[in-house]
Amino acid sequence: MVRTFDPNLSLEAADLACIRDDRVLFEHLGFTLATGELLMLEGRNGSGKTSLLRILCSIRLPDAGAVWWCGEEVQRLGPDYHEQLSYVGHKDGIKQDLTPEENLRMARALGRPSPELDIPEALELFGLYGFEDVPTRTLSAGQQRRVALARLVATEAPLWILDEPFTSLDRDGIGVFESVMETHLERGGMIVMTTHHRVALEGERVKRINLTA
Amino acid sequence: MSALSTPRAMALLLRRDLLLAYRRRAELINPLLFFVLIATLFPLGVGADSRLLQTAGPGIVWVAALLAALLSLDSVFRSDFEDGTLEQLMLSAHPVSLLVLAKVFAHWLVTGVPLILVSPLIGVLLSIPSRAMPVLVASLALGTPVLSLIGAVGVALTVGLRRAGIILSLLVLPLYVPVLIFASSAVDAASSGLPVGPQLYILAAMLVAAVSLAPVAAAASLRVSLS
Amino acid sequence: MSFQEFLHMGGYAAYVWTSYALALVVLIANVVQPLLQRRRLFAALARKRRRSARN
Amino acid sequence: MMRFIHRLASPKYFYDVAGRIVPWAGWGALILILVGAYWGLVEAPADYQQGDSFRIIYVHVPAAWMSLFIYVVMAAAGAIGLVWRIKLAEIIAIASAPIGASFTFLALVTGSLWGKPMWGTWWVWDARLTSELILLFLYLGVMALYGAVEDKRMASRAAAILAIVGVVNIPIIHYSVEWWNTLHQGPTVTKLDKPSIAPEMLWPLLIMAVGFQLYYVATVLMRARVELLERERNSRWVQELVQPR
Repeated sequence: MVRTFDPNLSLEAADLACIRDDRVLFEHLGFTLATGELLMLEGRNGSGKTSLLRILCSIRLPDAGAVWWCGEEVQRLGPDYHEQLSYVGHKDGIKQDLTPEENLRMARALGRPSPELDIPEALELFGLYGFEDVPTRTLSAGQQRRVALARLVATEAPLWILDEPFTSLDRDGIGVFESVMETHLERGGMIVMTTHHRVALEGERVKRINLTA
Repeated sequence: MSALSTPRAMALLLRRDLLLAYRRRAELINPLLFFVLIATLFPLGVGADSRLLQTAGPGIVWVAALLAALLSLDSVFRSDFEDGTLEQLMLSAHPVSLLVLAKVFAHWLVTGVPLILVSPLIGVLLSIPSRAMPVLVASLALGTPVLSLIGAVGVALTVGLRRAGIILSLLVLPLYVPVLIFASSAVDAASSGLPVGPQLYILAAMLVAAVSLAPVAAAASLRVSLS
Repeated sequence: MSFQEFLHMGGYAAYVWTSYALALVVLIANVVQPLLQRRRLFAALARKRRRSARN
Repeated sequence: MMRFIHRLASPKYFYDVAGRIVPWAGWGALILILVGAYWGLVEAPADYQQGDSFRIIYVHVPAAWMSLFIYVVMAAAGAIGLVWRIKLAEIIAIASAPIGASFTFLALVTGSLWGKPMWGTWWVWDARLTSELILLFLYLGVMALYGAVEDKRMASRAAAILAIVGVVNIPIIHYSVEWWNTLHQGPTVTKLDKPSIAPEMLWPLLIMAVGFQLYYVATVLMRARVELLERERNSRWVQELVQPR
């Protein structure tokens, strides 16, 4: 029996603005995301997608507006909000000198460990079986990306915030990660992501925001 | 499954940083060499008169320790910033200030403790009398953690900058002045056989203050640097 | 007290007058600098406006 | 009251109000400084020990006071800006730094100019001069950090944190330097300390001090206004200000 997340979770943003080097990237941006929904951010390079993701993570302060998690402002929640989210950014966020297993162990220490998958299972899911005890620096870029993505399933967070997760993945890797996202949404998880790939997820649960428009 | 307790996460982070330092152990020796090198250069510059060295010795050891600490500071957050693990730390379920404390402690263990261990050797080179050696070691044991903690705030403020080195020293060195004054005066007093209690107590008080305040300031600084 | 004596400052003229002159320079510099910066900014903004008006 | 604060926090309103305060503070400062300088240079009697060289006090001491005062203001404004995210407080903090640094510089150089006839050398590791020198480094650190970070909003928050760290450290630094001084100097005559001062010497000092305060108010607002324009250059009110329709 697969555990599902609390169905009352929600991520809400209102009136967000981001100004960078006195250029307005976006303003008056808002959305609501409920459980089981995916939010796709689209837009040209430099349209502020990464900045928006970082605002949603609470790494960056918005120049106006606010983000709420279940009705509470995320800046005020702090670690209580971070516990609910996993972020995979431009940078993989893994240590080159550590093995994939050690990297995932640290990720589990910082967040909430997944009760369903242990570390070898998470690595196996991403086709890294047999690589768990070599230094990550010896792996290819695509494999390193897989380690970063394995963090998502090795920990248990309802909200995933992903910045171009498909970068340097091969077709097989893309397929694996799409099915992982599918499972996450079915469990009642939420995803906010940017990508230039066409994603095989469709339907009502996929929302889109175009920042260029 | 709920999140680990914060002390457990801190312990794991400490372990991770020590492991990383161990895997790059060739780099560990550099600040230490720097420390010894400065202490060797001073007598060559000012002359090897043992009376002169005795009066200047405590100050030289401490200035050398200060510079060695400064040199090694950049590594507290730099590599974590570059590979994105710092973001992951900021987004953890634990208070960032405590994770910072664990990181600084790890950094002190691999850069500060070796300085303390070789300091008697430097003391001999600078003709510090042997009765002052315990005080020299004690002053370093109390003082170098303060240097690491204050330094961490400076590094946290400059970690996003491309050329951080010179600015870092401008930010951090003035704040090191009290440690320098009390620590070298303790060693000085000990070599002339005077009581050193007050200086060491003040250093201990600075350590307590730095442990409680610096991680909070460093966490706030990291939040600014990453945004 | 004559003006000569005043300028002489009891033999400390160099120190006293240098101090006051320096104070004057510093005080004026702090007023002039923002004024210059303001002028530069206005010029830059006007340039930008002309550029965007042409397009 | 809250409404007033709220209105003051609006950039355009602040810009206008500050613009109205600047001339008053500026002219007031000019008058007070002129009166203080005249009184100090001409009216006040020469010191029976130091002769006329003591007249440097009327620049040195107010500048030293201001250097500390401005640092505290800068840290307080920085803290307000950080905690309540008030942009204007950030701007006040960062506009204070160069003014404070120049007062610190002035205090240092005049201290040295005063020390030369008194001690016979340009520089003595006197407690106050040493603290002042470290304070100058603290100011320069804040300014260098602000200049090095490209995103100005981020830069002012970083500088604010540094200023707060500095302000916590200033008493410790001051105390340790003083302690160090008594240790190494022995009973040197600390000429810069004046246990008692004749009232006819004190009055010009106080007038100068108030004049410097007003001067600070005027210049910090001038700087803050320019800084505000630069940061808000794309907003409508700045556009209208530059080229009214």
